[in-house]
Amino acid sequence: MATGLAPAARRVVIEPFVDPPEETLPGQATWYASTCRQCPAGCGIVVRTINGRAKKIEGNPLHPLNQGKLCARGQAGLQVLYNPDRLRNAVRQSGGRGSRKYEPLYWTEALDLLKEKVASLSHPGRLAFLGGLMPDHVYQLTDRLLAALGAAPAVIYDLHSTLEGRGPAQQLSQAFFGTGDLPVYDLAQSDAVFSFGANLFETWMSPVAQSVAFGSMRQGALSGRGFIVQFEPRLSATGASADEWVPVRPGAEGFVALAIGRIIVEERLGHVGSHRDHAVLYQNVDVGEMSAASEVPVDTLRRLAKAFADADRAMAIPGGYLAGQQNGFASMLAVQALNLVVAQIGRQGGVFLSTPAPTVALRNKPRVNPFSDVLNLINRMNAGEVDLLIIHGTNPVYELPAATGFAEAITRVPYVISFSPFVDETAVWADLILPDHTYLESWGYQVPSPGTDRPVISGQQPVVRPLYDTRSTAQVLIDLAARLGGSAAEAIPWAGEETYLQEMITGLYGSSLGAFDARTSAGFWTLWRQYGGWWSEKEIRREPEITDIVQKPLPMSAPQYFGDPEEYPFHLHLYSSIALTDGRGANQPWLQETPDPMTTVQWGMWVELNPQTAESLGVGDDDIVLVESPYSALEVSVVIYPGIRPDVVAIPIGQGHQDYGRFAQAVTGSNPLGLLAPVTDPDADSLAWGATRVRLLPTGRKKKLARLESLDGQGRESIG
Amino acid sequence: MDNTNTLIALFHESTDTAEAIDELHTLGIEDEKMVVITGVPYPKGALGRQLEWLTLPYIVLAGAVAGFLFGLFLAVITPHLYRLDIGGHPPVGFPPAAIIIFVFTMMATIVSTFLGVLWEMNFPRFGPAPYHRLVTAGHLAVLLEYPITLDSQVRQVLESHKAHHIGEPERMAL
Amino acid sequence: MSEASPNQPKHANHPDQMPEFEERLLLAERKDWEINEAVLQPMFKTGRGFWILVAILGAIVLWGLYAWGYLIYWGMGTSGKNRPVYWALFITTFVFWVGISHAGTMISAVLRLLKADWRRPITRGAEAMTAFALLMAGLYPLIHLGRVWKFYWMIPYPNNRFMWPNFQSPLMWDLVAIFTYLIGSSLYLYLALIPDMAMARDYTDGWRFKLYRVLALGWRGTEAEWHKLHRALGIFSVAIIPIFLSVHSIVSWDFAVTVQPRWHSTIFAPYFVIGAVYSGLSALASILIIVRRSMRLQEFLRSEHFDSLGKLVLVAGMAWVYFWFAGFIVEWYGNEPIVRELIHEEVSGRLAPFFYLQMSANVIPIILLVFKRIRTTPVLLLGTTLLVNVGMFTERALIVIGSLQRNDLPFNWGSYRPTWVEISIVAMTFAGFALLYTLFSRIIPFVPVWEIKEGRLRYTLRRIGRLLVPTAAEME
Amino acid sequence: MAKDANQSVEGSIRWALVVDLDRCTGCQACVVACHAENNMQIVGEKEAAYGRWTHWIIIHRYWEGEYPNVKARFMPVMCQQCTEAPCEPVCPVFATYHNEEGLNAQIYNRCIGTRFCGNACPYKVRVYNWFRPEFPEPLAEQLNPDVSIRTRGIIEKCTFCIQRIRRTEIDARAEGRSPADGEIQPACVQTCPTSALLFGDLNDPDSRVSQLAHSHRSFRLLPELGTDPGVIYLKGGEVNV
Repeated sequence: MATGLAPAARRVVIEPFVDPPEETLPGQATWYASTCRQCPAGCGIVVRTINGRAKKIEGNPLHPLNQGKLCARGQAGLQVLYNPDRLRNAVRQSGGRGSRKYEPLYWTEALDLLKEKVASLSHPGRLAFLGGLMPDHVYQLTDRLLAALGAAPAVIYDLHSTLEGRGPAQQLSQAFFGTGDLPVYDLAQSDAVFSFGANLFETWMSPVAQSVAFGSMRQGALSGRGFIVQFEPRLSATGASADEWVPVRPGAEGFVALAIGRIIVEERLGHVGSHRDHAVLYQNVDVGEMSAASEVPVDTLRRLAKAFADADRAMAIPGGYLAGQQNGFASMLAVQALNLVVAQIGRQGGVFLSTPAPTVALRNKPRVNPFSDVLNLINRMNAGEVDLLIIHGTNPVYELPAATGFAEAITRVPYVISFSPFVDETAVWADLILPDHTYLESWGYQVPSPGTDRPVISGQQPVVRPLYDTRSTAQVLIDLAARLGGSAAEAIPWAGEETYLQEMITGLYGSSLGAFDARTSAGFWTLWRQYGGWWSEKEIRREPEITDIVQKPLPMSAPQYFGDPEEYPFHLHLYSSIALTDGRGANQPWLQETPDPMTTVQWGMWVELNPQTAESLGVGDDDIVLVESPYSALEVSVVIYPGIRPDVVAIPIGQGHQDYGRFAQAVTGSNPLGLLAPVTDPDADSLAWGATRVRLLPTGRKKKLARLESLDGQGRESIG
Repeated sequence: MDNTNTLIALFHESTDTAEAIDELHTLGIEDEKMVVITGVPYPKGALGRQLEWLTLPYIVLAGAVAGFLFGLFLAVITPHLYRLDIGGHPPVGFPPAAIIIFVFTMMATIVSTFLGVLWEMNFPRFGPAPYHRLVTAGHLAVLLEYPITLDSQVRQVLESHKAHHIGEPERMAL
Repeated sequence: MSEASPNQPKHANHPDQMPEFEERLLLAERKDWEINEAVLQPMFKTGRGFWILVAILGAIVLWGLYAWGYLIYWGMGTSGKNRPVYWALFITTFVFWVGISHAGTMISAVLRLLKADWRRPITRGAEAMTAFALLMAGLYPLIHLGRVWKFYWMIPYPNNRFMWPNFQSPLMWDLVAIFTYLIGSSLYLYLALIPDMAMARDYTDGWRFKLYRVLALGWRGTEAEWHKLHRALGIFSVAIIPIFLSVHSIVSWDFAVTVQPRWHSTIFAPYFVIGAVYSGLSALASILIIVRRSMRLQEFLRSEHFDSLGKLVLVAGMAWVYFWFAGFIVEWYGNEPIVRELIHEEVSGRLAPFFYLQMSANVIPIILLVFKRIRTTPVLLLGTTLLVNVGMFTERALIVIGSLQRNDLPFNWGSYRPTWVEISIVAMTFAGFALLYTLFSRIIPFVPVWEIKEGRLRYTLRRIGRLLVPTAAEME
Repeated sequence: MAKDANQSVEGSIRWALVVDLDRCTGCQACVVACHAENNMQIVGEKEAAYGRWTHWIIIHRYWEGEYPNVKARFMPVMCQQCTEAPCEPVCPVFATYHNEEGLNAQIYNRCIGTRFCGNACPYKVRVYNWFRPEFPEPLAEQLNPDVSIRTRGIIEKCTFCIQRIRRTEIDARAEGRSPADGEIQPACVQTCPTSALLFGDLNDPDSRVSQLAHSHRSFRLLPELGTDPGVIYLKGGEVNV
C-alpha cells in the first residue's frame, strides 16, 4: 500500500522489530487514507499508524465532504478497532441462543455451516436478510446474492437513519424533486437558516460537513454573519448554537412553516417578485389556527416570516425530529415548501441535490426500507415463515421499539446468523456469529448521501492488518457464492473483495472530472487509495427540478400522540446522543466519558425536565423518576433543563445496553426505546418515534449523575 | 602531683560554703584549684567566685554567618545553576530569598548554640570524674586541690563550716 | 476537685486569707531530695491503666499506618479529594498541629525572657508538646504527596538531575521552616533537660540509669556548667521566638500566595500565628490538667499556674477574634462577588454549621475564661480549652476545604467528602501524639526539677503589717 | 547542564490559541481528539461523578434567561498557558515552568503530586491522576507513542500538543525553514469541525492568531487576575469588523 500523506517525523527510532507489518519503518508514522464508518455520512479520514498500529484518526484534508475535520465519534474510531470486547474469531453459541457461551470455529467450518444453512432452505423465500446502512459494495454483493438465490431483497433498518429521518427525507425528495437522492442544503452561503428540528451539528445526515459550512456561514470571509432559527420542542446543542430558539409543540413544526409561508405570500414579503403561483399552496392555511396549534405567538411568526423573506439567501431545513411524528411527512413538505416561496431551490445558499455516482455500477446503494417492511418481516418471523435470518450492521433487538416484538420474533426463527464484530443484543440471539472486520481493517467505498457540492466517492482501505481472525462480510458472501455454485457463483464471479472493488472503482478511470488522473488503471487504483476516494476537482452542483406537487395546497394534518393526555401528560422526546448516536458508540470508553454538550453528563443516562415541570413533580436534579408509557417504564435520574417545553420530557438514546461489551454495560439504565409505541407516519411509512406520551412518578431515590458542571454553579458564567 | 592533695567536702547550705571558700582563698588556694558542684544553679558570685569568660557567643555568631551564607547560596545561586523560568517571577525574588536566608540563619544559630555549649563543657564526657551523689539531693560539694602542707588548715576550715563527707573524692563513671 | 491542690477549697471559701503565701513558697518545707522523689516516683509507677492506654493508642497508630500504606499503594484517589478540592483534611490537620506546636516555645522562651516565675513547673510539658506536635505536623507534607516515594526531590542537595528545588515555592519554605523549628525546639527541650537527667541518673539503676547516664552527657553541676547552660538557654530563648513566628506565617502563606478567593489575604500571617498561639495554649492547658491528674503532680502544677495560663489563653482568644474580625470586615465590605459568595456559604449556606461551630467554640471560651473560678477549676478549664481546639480545627477546615470548593468560575465549583483513609490517618496523628507524650511522661521528669529548685532560691518572706508576703530577689 | 536540549526554537515565539465562541457548537470533537492524542486515562462513571475525570479541555455550558427566552452558550476551557502563570512559582520541584515558546510546561516525571498548582490555578484546568491508569487489552494499542502515560499521583494538563509542535518544527527545520502560520495544529484545532479553534504565534504580527487577537471581539478569561493567558476568546453573536 502506498502511504497517504508524508510521514510525520523524520527521526527514525531504532528498536527491535522482529516481524514488521508490510511497509512500516520502525518508529516512523505512516498515514493511510480511508473512510469513517462511525455513522453513514462517509467522511474521509487519514489514520496515523506506527509500527503497524493505528494511533490517531484525523479528517482527510483533501476530502470535499469534511475537509480535514472530524467529529467526536470519528475521533473515537480507534476504540472500535482496539475494543477489548471484540469477537476474535467466528463462533457458534454452544449453549444455545442467549446462553452467551461461545465455541470458536475455523472459518472453513463456519463457511460450510453457512453454506449448508443456505442450501438446505426449503424455499429461498424463507431466507431473510436484515441489514443496516452497510458499505455500498457489501450491499451490492448482498443484493446480487439474494437475487441469485431468488430470496427477498435485504430489509434495511437501523435506528440512526430512523432518528435522522432518512427514509422520509428520501420520499420528500421523491415527492418534491422526483428523485430519491437526498437534498444538500447549502449552509455555508445561506444567511438565514430556519432549521425545523434538524440537529445540524450533532448527528443529522452529515454533521461534520454541516459544521464546516456553519463555520464559514458564521465568520466566513465572503458572506456576512448568517443567523439560524431553530424550531424544536427541546433546545438541542444545535439550538444552542442557533441565534433563536422557538419552542414548538411537538408535531406542530409543519404548522409554523405553513403559517410563515402564508404570511409571506399574503403580505408579499421579501424580494421575490410575485407570490401568485405559491398562493395555492397556502390557500386553506389560517395563521391564527396555526399559531394556536403550534403555541407560537402570531407576532413571532410574523417577525420570523419577515426575517426569512427579507434575507438574501434564506433556507428552511426539514429535520429528523419532524419525521418522528405521525404527521411527519406533511410537516416536512410544509418546511420544504418555504424554500420554494423564497425561491431558494437550486440557488446559492439554498437547496441542491446530492450528485449520484458517475458510473451506474456505483449507484446501487442501500436505502432505508419503509417501516412496514420491518413490521412485515417481524410478522413473517412470528408466523414461522423465516427459517434463516442473516443480520448485518444493525442491532434490531436494541434499535427497534420493544413493542414491535422483534425480541420474541427472533426466538421463532430456527437459525440466526450475525455478522456483528461485537456481541450485541441481537448477536446474543444468533446461533452463528461471523464477525466482520472493523472499518479500519476493511475495504470498501461509499457514495456519501447526502453528498456535497460535487460528485464524491469515499474510499475505504485497511489501515492495519486485521487484529484478529475476523473476516470481511463481503469476502464471506463471495466465498459463500463460490461454495453454493450455480446461479449464485455466476452472480458473484469475483475471486475476492479487493478484485471486486478494483473493478468497480477503475470504472471511474479516465473520467474527466477527477481531482487526480493516472496513466494506467492500476495507477488510478493506487491514487484512489492515496487520496482516500475519488471526487471532482471543481464544484458541480446539481439543481433539482420541482415536481407538480407544488400545484396543490399543502397537506395539513394534526399531530396525533399515543397515550391518553390525562393519564400520560408529557410528550416523550427521544434524541440521539451526540457521542453515542443510536447506541453504537456506547462500547467506546472515550465516547462514554465525553460529556453531553448540554447537560455535561458523562456516562449515565437521564431525563430532562423543564424547571416548572420538575417543581410541579417535586423533584430536583439527580432524583430518580419512573418514566412510564403505555408500553413500559424505566427509572432514570432527572436533569433540570431550562431549554425544554414544560409539557415535554427528553431522554437521550444510546445507553441502556444489556450486552455490547463492558463499557456499554457499565452504565445502569434501560433502553428508552422500550417506552415507544410502534406507531408510524402513514404518509412516509416510517416509525413515529416522537409520538408517545408518558407520565413521571418520583421514586424518592437519588443517583448522582457524572456531571462536568457544578450544580451549585447554577450554569452561570460568572458570579457577577 | 605527689605534693598536692585533693579533697571533696559537702555542705548543707550555701552561706557556709561561701564562707569556707573565702577562708580557703585566704589560705592561698586559687579559684582554679576549687570546683563547686551544686544541684541548683546558684546566682553569679553567690559563692564568692568570679566567672570565666565564654567563647559561646562567638561560636553562635560564626554559626549564624555560616547559615546566612548557606541560605544565600540556596536562594540566590542555585536558581542560576539550572535556570527555569516561572510565571513571570524573576529567577531570584527578594521575598522568597529573604525567607530562605532568614530560616537557614536561624537554623544555624540554634544548632551552633547547642554544639557550642556542648563543646565548651566538653560534653559528652562519660569518663570517671570526682562527684558525689548527694549533690542532687541538695548538698553543695566543694572539690579542691591544695599542697599537702596545707592539709590540716584546710580540713579545719572545712569542719568549722559544718562540712561533712570530707575526704578523697570518689571518681565515679558518669 | 478532691485531687486538685490541697489549697483549692481553702481560698474557695475565704479567698483573702494570704493565698499567695503557701503558693509562692513552692514546697518551702520540702528538702531537695524530697522534690526529686516526688517528681521521679510517678514516672516509675506504670499501672495497668497506663499499659491499656498505650495499647489502645498503639492500635490506633498501627491502623493509621495501614491506612497510609493503603493510600500510597492505591493512590490519592482513596482519599476524598477531587477537583477543585485538591487539599483537604490532611492539610487542615497539618495546619492544626503546627498551631498546637506554638504554645510550647511561647511559654518557655517568652516567659523565660520575661522572667515570669510561674512558668517553671510547666515549661518542660510545653516544650515536649511543641516537639511532638511538630513531629505529627511534619508527617502531613509527606502523606499528602501523590508520589511520596519521590519526596526527597524537595531536599536541596547536588544530584544527578542537576536540579535544585524551587525556593520560590511556599512548600519549600514550609519544609525548611518546620525542620528548623523541630530541631530548635527539640534541642531546646533537651538542653534544659540535662541537669535533670543527671539528677535522675543519681536516683536510678538498671536500664533507666544507662539511659539517663547517656542523656546526662556526664553532667556534674559545676558552676561553670551551670553558667554555660544559662547562657545557652538565654540565646535559645531569643533565637527560637522569631522562628516560631516565621513558621506559622509561612504556613499561612501556603494559602495566601495563591489567587484563590479568601486565601489571597495579607492578614493571614498574623491571623494564623495568633490562632496558633490560641489553640496551642489551650492544648497545653488541657494536657497539663490531664497529666497532673494521671501523675499526681498537684503539688507542682497548681491552680495558680492554670490561672495564669487561663489568662494567657483569654488574651490570645481576644486577639484571635480581633484578627478574624479585621480580615472579615474587609472581605465583607469589599463585597467582591466570589468572596460574597463564600461568605454567604459560610454564614447561611452549606458551611453554616461549621462556621457557627467555629465561632461559638472560639468565642464562648473567652467569656468563660473571664471567671477565675473557671480558670482555677481543672475540669472546667479542661472543657473550655478542649472547646477552643474544636473551634480552631473547624476554623482551619473552613479555610482550607471551605474556600477551595468555590472559585471564580462557578462551572468549576465542587464539594468534598472525607474517606475512611483520611480519617484513620488523622486519628493516627492524634493517637501518635498522645502515645509519644504518655511514654515521654514516664521516661523524662515531667517537671523541670532544677528550675523549681532555682525558683525557690529567689523567695524570702517579708512581714507587711499582719501579712507575710513573699518577695522575689531580682537575680539571674 | 542539559538545559533545554529539547528546545528547538530560539527567538521569541509565543504560541497562542484563539477560540471563536461564535463558531463553537459544543460538539466535543476537540475533547475526544485530545483524549486520542494525549493518552489520558478513562476514569469511569463513579470517579467522573466525583470530579475526577481527566479532560484537558472541557466545554463550559452557560444558561441565560428563563424559558421560553432561554439561551445556552458554550465555552471551551483548556489550560490558558498564562504568561504570569499562578501555578508555576508554587511548585516546589519545578515540575511546571515556563518555556521559551511561552508554554506553561508540565514535566510529568518531575511532579511529586503536591497539587499546589491545582489550587493556584484560577481556571482549574489542571487535572490529577487519582489512580493508576488502566487500558484493558488491546486498548493500550491506541496509545500515542509521542506522549508519555501519566502514573497515579501526578498533575497533568493541556500542553498545546507540544509533541505536535515539536514534530512540525523538526520537519520544518529539516527543510531549512520555520513552521508556516497554521502549519502547527494541536489535535483539537485539527479536528474542530467549525474551525472555532485556531493556533499560531502571537508574537508574529502577520499570523491569523495575532490578527484575531486584536479583533474587537477578543477577550481573555478572568482578565482581572492579570495572568495574561495565551488563550484568546472571540465573543459570539457578532461579525468581525
